[in-house]
Amino acid sequence: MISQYIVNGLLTGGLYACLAVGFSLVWGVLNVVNMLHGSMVVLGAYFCLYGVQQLGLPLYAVAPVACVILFVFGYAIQRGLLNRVITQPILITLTLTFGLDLIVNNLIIHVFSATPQSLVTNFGTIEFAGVRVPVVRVGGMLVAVVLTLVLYWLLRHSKIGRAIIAVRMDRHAAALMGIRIPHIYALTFGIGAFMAGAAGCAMALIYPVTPMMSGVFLGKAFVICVLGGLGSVPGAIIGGLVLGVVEGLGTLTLGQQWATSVGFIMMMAVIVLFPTGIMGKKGYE
Amino acid sequence: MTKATTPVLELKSVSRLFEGIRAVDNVSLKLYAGEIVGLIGPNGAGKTTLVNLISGFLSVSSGDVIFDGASITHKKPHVIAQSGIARTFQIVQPFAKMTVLENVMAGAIYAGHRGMVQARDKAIECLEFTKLAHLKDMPASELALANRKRLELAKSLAMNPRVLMLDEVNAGLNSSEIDEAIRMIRSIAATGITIVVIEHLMRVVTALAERTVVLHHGAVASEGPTDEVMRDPKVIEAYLGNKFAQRFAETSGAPVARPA
Amino acid sequence: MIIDRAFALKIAFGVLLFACGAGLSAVLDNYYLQVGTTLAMLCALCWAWNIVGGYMGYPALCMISFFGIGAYAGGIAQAAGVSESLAWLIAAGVGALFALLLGVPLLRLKGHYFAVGTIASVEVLREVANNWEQLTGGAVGLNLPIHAGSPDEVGRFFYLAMLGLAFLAFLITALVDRTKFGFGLRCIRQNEQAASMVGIDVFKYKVGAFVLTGVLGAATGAIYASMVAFLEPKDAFNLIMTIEIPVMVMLGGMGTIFGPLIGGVSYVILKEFVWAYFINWHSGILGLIVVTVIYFLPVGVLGLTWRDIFKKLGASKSTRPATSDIARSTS
Amino acid sequence: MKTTTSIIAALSFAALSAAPVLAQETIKLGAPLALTGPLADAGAKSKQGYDICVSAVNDKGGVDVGGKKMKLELVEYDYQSETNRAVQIVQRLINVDKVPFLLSPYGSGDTKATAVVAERYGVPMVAAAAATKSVFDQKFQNLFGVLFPNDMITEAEVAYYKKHVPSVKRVAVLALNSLFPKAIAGEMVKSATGAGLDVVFNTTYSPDTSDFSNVLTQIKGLNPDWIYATGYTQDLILIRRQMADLGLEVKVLTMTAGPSYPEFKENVKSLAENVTTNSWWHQNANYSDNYLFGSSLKYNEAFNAKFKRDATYLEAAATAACQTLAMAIEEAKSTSADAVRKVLHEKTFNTFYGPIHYGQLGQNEVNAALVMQIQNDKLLVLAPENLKQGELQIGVPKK
Repeated sequence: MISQYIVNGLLTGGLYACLAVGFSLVWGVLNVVNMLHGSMVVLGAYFCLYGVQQLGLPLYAVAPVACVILFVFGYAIQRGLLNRVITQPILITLTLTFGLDLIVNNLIIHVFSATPQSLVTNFGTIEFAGVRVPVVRVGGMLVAVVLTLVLYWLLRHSKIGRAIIAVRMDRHAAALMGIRIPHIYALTFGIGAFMAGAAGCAMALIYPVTPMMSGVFLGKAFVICVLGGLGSVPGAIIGGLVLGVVEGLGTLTLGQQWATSVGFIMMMAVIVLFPTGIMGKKGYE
Repeated sequence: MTKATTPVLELKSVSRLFEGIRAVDNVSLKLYAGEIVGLIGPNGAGKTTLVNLISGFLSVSSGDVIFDGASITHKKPHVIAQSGIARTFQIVQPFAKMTVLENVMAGAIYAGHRGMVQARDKAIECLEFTKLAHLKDMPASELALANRKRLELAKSLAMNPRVLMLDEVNAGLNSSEIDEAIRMIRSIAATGITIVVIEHLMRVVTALAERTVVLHHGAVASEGPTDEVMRDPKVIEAYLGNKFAQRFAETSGAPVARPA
Repeated sequence: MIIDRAFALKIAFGVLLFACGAGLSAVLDNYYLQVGTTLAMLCALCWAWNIVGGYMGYPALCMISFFGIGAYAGGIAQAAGVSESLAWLIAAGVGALFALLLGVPLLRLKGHYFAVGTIASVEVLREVANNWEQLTGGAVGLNLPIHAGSPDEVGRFFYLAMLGLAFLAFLITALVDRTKFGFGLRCIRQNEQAASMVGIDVFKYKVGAFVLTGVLGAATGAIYASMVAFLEPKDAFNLIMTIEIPVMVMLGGMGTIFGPLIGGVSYVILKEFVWAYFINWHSGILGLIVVTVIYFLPVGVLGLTWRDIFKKLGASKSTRPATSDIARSTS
Repeated sequence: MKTTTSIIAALSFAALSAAPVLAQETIKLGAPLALTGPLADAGAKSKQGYDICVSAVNDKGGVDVGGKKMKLELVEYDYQSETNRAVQIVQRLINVDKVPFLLSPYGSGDTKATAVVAERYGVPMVAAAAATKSVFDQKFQNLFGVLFPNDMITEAEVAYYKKHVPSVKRVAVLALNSLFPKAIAGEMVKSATGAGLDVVFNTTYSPDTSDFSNVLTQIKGLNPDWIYATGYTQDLILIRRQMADLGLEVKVLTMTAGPSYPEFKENVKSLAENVTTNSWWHQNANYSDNYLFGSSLKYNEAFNAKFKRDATYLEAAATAACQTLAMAIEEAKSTSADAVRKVLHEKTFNTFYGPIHYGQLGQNEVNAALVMQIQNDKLLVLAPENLKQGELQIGVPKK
């Protein structure tokens, strides 16, 4: 039975990782806690739902378009709004994204309504050594993890990726080396939004989506980001999987009613016990 | 100024390690009331680290710091500041959005142990001394560099210090500003405050310090009356490297470190 | 404490305002008393937050943790038979203790980590309240003894109680504004290292401010609990409010005596207005208000000068942050 | 002073105060509604229920108060799903709008919080969406609840399954940690234990739960015959899907109140088959109503004509809450609170919703619990016997 719990945890964790990676990247590189992230995930989910259910297009065609729309949306938000206040105290950026979240979420409710919606698919389940694994979840998780890994590779090996990493390490030096910081910021935010869109599409396959879920998604992203380290892509994967498994074990030992709090308690413990970062990395500020 | 027999501040074999590197290596020093001591050394010699250790911003790895007969080795910075050790920062750190007067008041209140009203009077006094009184209502962030340096001085002065450590308080100033600063520092010392001048500018050190300590690779390379220290070949070597030391010896006949 | 003319005038104005508020209780009908009570409650919370958030400059997002802890502490005490006024005192004490317990670990953190830690406290506490049934009644809620008396008496009583607390918060703010303690908080906001260099016990001051905020927040919660006589976790630990309070203070001006009042009142008016005319869009429009506040009033109504407005207009032309700004933000 | 007051009042609540000045001849019913916020969906449904009652009463000329016809008027405000706000609005309704009667906000928690105010002022308040006994345990004289207590529902259900599926022995209960679901789950455990069933699992889940695979794995290990789950519709959808994912099979799967809503079927498709639910009302349980609509079916027709969909128990209860008030006023021949309160406590109202008797405790005591099941995409009444539309299908589809 315990193996089933671990598998459940890993499957959920893979989705969590995809959910958090964009959030983490934005936090790490821009030093912005993006309260809008949850709504961007929900937006991605609704774009997919709309494309598949209303326009009758196949998911594999709709999902990339949804991600690209979100990328453009994210780039525009950062370039047009956030860049102007990026040097302000963090309360400002945090509240600003919170305000944007209220706006976007309200728009989503208006356009897509508050009724739960989801893509109903039936790909069946695989059973292996007594452990049941629904195919759709494996698919969702694989897509999420593969995308995250692709992002990781791009950050390491593409010119823009290296510029993003340079900015994350030292904005001042990066600016002196001729990197266009505002553009890089906007790109990073765009990538964060892109990943949020991808996570949203995966969510639409698995969860009945409502606009109200944005808060839950945001909460998970917070926890994972702190667990895995700011701006760290592999950290997001590890953090996501850890959270998935810990929530599962929390259910088993403490009861389901504590399952979501376990993550928050763990996060508070981590920031208190490792004030210089769990990976020993400096700069919790 | 007669030197008291007991030092105000004494360092006993103070060391500080950074990831295995000895940034400050077994430094012992005695400072007496009212004297001006120069602390010099090439970049990375550990001068600022030493100041940070004394003022409690960094903790000492081994050794002991004695102030006024009591150990302050592992005391917190604010306790050390309150007990009478003031310092300025190499890169000035004013309370940027507060006025000049408020900045100096901050020094007078907490380390100077004053109420708000007395602190204001003291602060104005210090501002007059440092010739900043006319700028007292300006936000600190809008001051020019020379005035910011003076503000640091005024703030430290308001703390009623017994030991004042000035970390490159003259860097970036022009010649007449430096002359002004030298005059101020001298008159501060005349009130009985022990001053440690951390400087790159030899001219300031020779003009101010009776005694100079040279740090090199975190350790004391030389110590003594300033003019003697300046002639010490070890010092010139530490500062300028071998080649320069030789050239100095060739050109001037006597190895004297001139103001750079 | 430096008392100059401007300050004396401010205090006199404040006292007059509160006196008028108290006088109004004689003529207002019950509904407006209720509105007044809510306003006083929000202003008390704003003043409380302003100590940590405004004067000290820490992005504390746990105002509702204090509020909820106070509500439950007072509620549980009252349900156990303790008298109302004693329950409020107990709640304030519990608030202080909780602020201490939360502050000691969290105040070592800076920036986002502090913000995230404080916001997580709201989530955790709500779940604790939800699950610790023996103590809090869990999701089923907690019944408090209902304050006896005619509706008019009760309405006036809670209005005056909340107003009194807001007045206390106002006086504390005035003190903080003018004393060594508050001066130290302002220094900490500017530069913690320099603050400790001038002899400020930074950590003690930070914890002290946090506790002060906690006490006021918890007392507010306790009065609220007695007033509604029924507590639910989702009501006591309302996540939106924990962000709304800072927005209100920002709107009025952080780190000022009257900022919380102006911000609280104008935010409530704005909210009522939006809510009445744009029911279906109200949260979106509130978001728009938040965004507008941040763009146009980053120093609040009280911090606004004409020079700032012109500066703002000039600055908004270039969207690119200057390298020097970026360097400043990293240092 | 007086002018200052009104200026401040006008300033801060300009918009609110814009409510029209009313003619003397109307009876105002105050209704705090959750039109926005998390309860917006339910709030909108309540509003539709009230609206159809008010328009139906007014269409027949109004309420006959001792020979004088008076029209009903709904005075409504959005309380944004926030308790504090609901309390404030009830204050406003009583003091500013001077409503003589109140309809309660949605849900047990908000009803309870506002009932304190209604009690203080002695204004009768009828609750359309509070079934939890703890709401009524404060012995308030002015609070009345249309929904009969949760335990009547659970008792009826347990009795029904015990009779029709005697092999059901082991019950697992999973409820959202919130006032109503938790309360009904508690009653379910009591009823099941009382009937000699074995409650092998009983836990709550937190409102932010995003995954049920672990708790369902736990349940699967206990091998129950009957799973009872209650919570938000989206949670129930996810639970149903994850049950299929994990291959969790049971004889009976009961969910409250998800299957009553169309979105449940839309989001689980074929997995909705054979899911049972319980309900306070369904149009197919056809009661006759001499006062307003004629019968339950006719009520649903009227509702359908107006809102283009079927009514659920939520709207019906809202309508019934309003209707009993009108009937009580007519019976009392007066709009005085005391007279109407007395009638509300004593009379049995025969409505399309079924008979309603508030009694001294204030909560409807007439048990008309329905057991229902989704069969071939339709929600059928299984019990009580006289309303039966189909036979229980045992077992739920695997995928």
